[in-house]
Amino acid sequence: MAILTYLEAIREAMDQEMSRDPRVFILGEDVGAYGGAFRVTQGFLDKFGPDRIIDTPISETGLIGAAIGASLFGMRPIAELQFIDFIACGFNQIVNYAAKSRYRWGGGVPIVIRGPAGAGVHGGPFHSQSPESYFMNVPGLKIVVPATPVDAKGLMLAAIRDPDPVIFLEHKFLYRRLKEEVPEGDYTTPIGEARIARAGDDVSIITYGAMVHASLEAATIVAPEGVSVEVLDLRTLLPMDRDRILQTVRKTGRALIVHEATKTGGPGGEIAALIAEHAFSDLDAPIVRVAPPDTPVPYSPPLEEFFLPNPSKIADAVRALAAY
Amino acid sequence: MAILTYLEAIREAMDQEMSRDPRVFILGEDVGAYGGAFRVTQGFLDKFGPDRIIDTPISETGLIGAAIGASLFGMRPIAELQFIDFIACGFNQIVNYAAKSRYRWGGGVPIVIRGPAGAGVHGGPFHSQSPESYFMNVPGLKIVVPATPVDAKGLMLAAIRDPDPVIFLEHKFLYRRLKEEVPEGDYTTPIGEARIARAGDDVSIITYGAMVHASLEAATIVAPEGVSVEVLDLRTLLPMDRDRILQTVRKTGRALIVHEATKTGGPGGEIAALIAEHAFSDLDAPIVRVAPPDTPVPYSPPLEEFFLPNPSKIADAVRALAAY
Amino acid sequence: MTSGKPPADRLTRDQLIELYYLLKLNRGLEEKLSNLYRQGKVVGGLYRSLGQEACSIGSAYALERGDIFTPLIRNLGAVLVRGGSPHDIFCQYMAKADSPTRGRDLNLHFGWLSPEGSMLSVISMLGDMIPILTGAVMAERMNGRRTVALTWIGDGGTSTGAFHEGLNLACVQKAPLVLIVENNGWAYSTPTARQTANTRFVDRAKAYGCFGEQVDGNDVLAVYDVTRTAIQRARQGLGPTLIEALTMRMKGHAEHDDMKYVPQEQVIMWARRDPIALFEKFLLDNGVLAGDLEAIDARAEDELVSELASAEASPMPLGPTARSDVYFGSTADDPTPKIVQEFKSARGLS
Amino acid sequence: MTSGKPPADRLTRDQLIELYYLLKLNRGLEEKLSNLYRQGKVVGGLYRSLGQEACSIGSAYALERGDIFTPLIRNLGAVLVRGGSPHDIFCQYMAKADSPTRGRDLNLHFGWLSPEGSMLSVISMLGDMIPILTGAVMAERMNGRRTVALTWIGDGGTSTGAFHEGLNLACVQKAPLVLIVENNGWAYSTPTARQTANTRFVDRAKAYGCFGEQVDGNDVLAVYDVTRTAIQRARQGLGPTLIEALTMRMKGHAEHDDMKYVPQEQVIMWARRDPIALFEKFLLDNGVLAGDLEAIDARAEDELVSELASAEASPMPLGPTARSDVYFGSTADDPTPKIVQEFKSARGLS
Ligand SMILES: Cc1ncc(C[n+]2csc(CCOP(=O)(O)OP(=O)(O)O)c2C)c(N)n1
Ligand SMILES: Cc1ncc(C[n+]2csc(CCOP(=O)(O)OP(=O)(O)O)c2C)c(N)n1
Ligand SMILES: [Mg+2]
Ligand SMILES: [Mg+2]
Repeated sequence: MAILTYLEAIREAMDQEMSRDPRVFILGEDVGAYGGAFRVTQGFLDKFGPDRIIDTPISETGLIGAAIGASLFGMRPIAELQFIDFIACGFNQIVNYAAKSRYRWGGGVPIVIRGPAGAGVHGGPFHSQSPESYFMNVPGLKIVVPATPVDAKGLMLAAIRDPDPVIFLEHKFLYRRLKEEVPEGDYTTPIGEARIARAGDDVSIITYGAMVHASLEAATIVAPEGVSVEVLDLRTLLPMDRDRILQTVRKTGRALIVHEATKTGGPGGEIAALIAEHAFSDLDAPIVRVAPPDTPVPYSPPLEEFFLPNPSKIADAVRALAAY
Repeated sequence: MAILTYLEAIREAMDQEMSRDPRVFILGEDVGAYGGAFRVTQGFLDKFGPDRIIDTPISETGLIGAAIGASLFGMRPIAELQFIDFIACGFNQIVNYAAKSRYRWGGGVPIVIRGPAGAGVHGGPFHSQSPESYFMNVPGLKIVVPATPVDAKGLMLAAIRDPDPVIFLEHKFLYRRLKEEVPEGDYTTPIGEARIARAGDDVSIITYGAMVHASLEAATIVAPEGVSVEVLDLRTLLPMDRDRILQTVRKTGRALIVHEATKTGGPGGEIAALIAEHAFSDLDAPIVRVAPPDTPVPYSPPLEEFFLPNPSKIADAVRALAAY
Repeated sequence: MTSGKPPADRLTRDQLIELYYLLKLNRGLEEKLSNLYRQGKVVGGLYRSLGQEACSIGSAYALERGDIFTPLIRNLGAVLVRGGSPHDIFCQYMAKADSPTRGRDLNLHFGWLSPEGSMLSVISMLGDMIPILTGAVMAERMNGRRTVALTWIGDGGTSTGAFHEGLNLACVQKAPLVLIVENNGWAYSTPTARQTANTRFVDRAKAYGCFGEQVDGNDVLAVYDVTRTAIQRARQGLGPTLIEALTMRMKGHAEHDDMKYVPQEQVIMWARRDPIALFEKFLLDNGVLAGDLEAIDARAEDELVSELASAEASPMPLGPTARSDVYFGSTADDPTPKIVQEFKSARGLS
Repeated sequence: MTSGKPPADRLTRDQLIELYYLLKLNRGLEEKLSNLYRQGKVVGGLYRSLGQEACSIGSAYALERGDIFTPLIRNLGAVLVRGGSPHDIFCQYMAKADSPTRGRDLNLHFGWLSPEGSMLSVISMLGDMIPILTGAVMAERMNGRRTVALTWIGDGGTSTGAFHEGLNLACVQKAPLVLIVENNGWAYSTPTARQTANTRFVDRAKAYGCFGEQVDGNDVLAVYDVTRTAIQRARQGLGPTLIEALTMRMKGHAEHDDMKYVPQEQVIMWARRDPIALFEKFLLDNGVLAGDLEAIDARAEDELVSELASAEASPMPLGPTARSDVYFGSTADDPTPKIVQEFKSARGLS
């Protein structure tokens, strides 16, 4: 096993799958000669050639549309968005064509739409977004949010092989900050399966993406205080792993939801609703959400820090829940 | 007071406000000579002239962008979308410019984006959508969902006068099916205030739009069985009237959420989360959602009927909750 | 830009007759749909291509085995040319269980994928099919196939961002795409002069760096010629062609629309240029046909009658079928709350 | 299409010197930003307009009182021309509390609304400002004002749907909009030849039915002339002009980018055509200036030094300010869960 960063794990997954499966190709802005704004596809142009590593015009509707069309003819396109924020410019193709095609007429759309998401790097309102909520109410889509290099690779391999459209949200804060041993070979992390990142008995934290790490830190902070925290890393938002969410809440009776999307209307609502319907009698405390305030993502470091959840904010909520 | 349909009430509100306030103008596809696909702006071209009733090219990004620009220069534009489903084509302008402008640099964007939403008329997957969830996690936007002619007029007047961008979802099923006495004069229905459509003690139904009427019917169905239902018509989804939601749930201890948006990731999640955090100790039963299955809106009448919530499905949920 | 002997000269007598048959089938089918609409049997709106049939039939007739196309709402004729059955179209409009979409989507919103040639299902959002078809033929090219894609866009649809992004991408990729701008003068109630400041849509070709042609959209052979040439160029790898077909929408936007907003003279002028009448005259003048038109009309009518009969016999779909196939091989969960299911089973209710 | 005596001939000596001063101020400011970037004081990326300064300054200089503009990331010079202060720009790049956006947004993502003339804040999504500015001047026209709007778009940005929908709308509305396509050969690492099949962007004008001009983007007076003429036409109600300004991006896309992908010859060729050197030569050849350039340079340097000093002295914003003004006059709720607030106050914690 090699030590890979989160970014390298994504690169390795695409590299291995492109080597294995000639149907896979990548299109996006500056993915070729430049290797992508974050260098995720570095070296791909030389290795796979311009027919499989396609620099497109600045046209999110165009390139996502092209990915859809190619997928209907047997290909497995990966559409890179330079920043995930630009997904808003191709929104219509995703929600109205890709998501509904199989249901309407049987045309399956096995595409991956991937790009750097999330805040913490002072990118400002248009380079820091968490767009998952745009798509949570769109049947036909899958949304994947890896938190670790191992899952980033396994989920990317699963996403490319998935018969349906997958939105793959890469957290740019983790790209180079997170390293771990990643199996060299071929493996997939099943889409739709959450993972217990830390086992515990008193409080369940249900989270995903970069917030998994903040939650794990919070768990470490409160452990000496005698509070045992279980951290559930959802890994997939759509479809959501209801069973594991309910399992951990039934076990602890206390649910804390943490996400980087702003609080109102964020994915936490769906999670809370699942719990409040299906684990109601197991709850010993209110369901609590820790999430940013309802504002755009501000740019200046002190503002962004104030905006984002962090271990101490999460630890506070854990303490309050445990004491409830 | 005159008897007006839901559609006539919207028309009257825009007519009165355009007569009162020269800053108000309408732009959209076929809003002029044709008076809009649903004839909501019928007669406006003759009355207000082509400078204030502007037929645009088929360009949702263009016309919503133009509305934004005009609003920054003192106007109060109303952008009509021929069907709300096409809002996906102007999505980026809404979430990235309109919603964030005031916060970023102080440029307020007082626009109304309105159009026919909702199912029940066999419009198929692209003329029946409930797009509210796209925007529930976008700070800076307001989302209004009138259920009655009186509120349709009052909320339209409030929306036009609101200093911030308002997405005004008109339910096309109600356009001509719903009539009531509507005050002739000038009045506003405050954005952000829910309304008790029916008072009751045993179960709270929290809903909006066309589902308000299905819920009221359900309440009538179960009344003879001795179940007293309170129906809360949210009227606004963003900002949400948390106080009234919590009030009714604290009163009945039983919460049923009903919406026409599909279940997973729909606005019901946010409502459930609010209740599960703030009214936890008042709950006597699980929080339940009645909503369509997670599919596109199917076209054929039997399929659409199967898809949509209706009074009997809602009544069943009320009975189950009451008996819990 | 077409040069030399026009392709239509190479059409056999049988092919000319087939074209005539298809034009009649197209119009006859739509007339039957209008009747069904009046009888309230059409679920939703009905969009006619009256007066524009040549744009769809002349162009689609130039496609070859394996080629891809996507019809817009007024390209019903193209569906017939490419082997779509009147039965399927009737079923779509009546939302029947036997419709290709099993009642899930309406009118021409269906399609098929086949080595013989594919029809990609359109969606309502105008312009979106242009990048999608571009990707489709890029994929075919990657797989060493010389497949060409054909689609249409209205004068109004050219104003969409998807039109621009799609055509620009197709041109820079030299994708084998043929795009027909069907300029019928109106977008719903909006005349082309309020749609764009330059209503000569063929002028767009130069901006994008592709071939451009303008053609009389009511002359089925001219449409065939120009499309055929564009398809051959595309297949040779020379890139897209934008064809502006000049025609007129002779009915309202949809059946409910009386199009009061259209000047009478415009309608009268174009009525004199009905594409079927023009082609009939051509066939008679050139001795391709003599008195045997009625026989062909009768054949079309017979086909339509039997196809309609079987379509009318089709049942409506069953509600519960609405939950399948949102994702591959899966069925959406029953949204009925768990406590309702428990409550009912406890009381022995279903 | 400009005719007769070019407007630049009517520029006074003081105006020519002011143009020179602004060019120097623009370049000097960016050089200071590069230093700050190397010192790690710039928060986020730094985007230079080195070699393109004339495109921004020559064009913005043609605007008049009350006119509207939106600079893109490389139009820093236009901000200076229209009265934006180096202090504000330094503060934006350093994410300071005194920046116009109070640290909420970055670099040139700010603006102001004033009867003197407005700058609308750009957003990152390319193309979006074109429909927005179209609406802005439509509003001004409704209010009887002859305000003109000016903005820029890169060669890459022309591929966006927003560019198309916005320009088409502006043209059909005959809106007083002047759009400069700043063709600097590259969109990040993508050459124009992979951006579009026709890299002569001025050819787009005809497609949209507006005026079109091509200009040497490194000749500040030529840019002024063509923009001035376009603005006058727009003000007379003759509609938009698309101006293609030919120039070259002499640095990477952003400071981190070594632009290895750019052929050396291209850089060398354009280095000989530096817009400031060219204008300096013009001023000297025409006796507008003699040896007094240093004095002007010094004046620019002095201004920048003091503006930078005050910007560096500005504090960073305080976290809690981040919650205000999402909606008019309101502050976003504190997201801290209620039970946390209760828990803390119960224990006397803050
Ligand atoms: C993006 C988008 N916006 C709005 C509509 C609603 N709409 C349906 S058809 C139509 C007019 C289309 O006119 P045109 O493109 O000229 O085609 P024609 O009807 O003349 O064949 C409009 C506005 C749509 N389908 N797609
Ligand atoms: C809609 C959209 N997609 C992608 C991006 C990311 N992006 C930022 S700048 C840039 C290149 C812009 O090139 P060009 O328009 O030529 O402007 P230049 O940088 O050359 O001044 C890209 C792709 C963006 N800003 N907007
Ligand atoms: Mg048309
Ligand atoms: Mg460029």
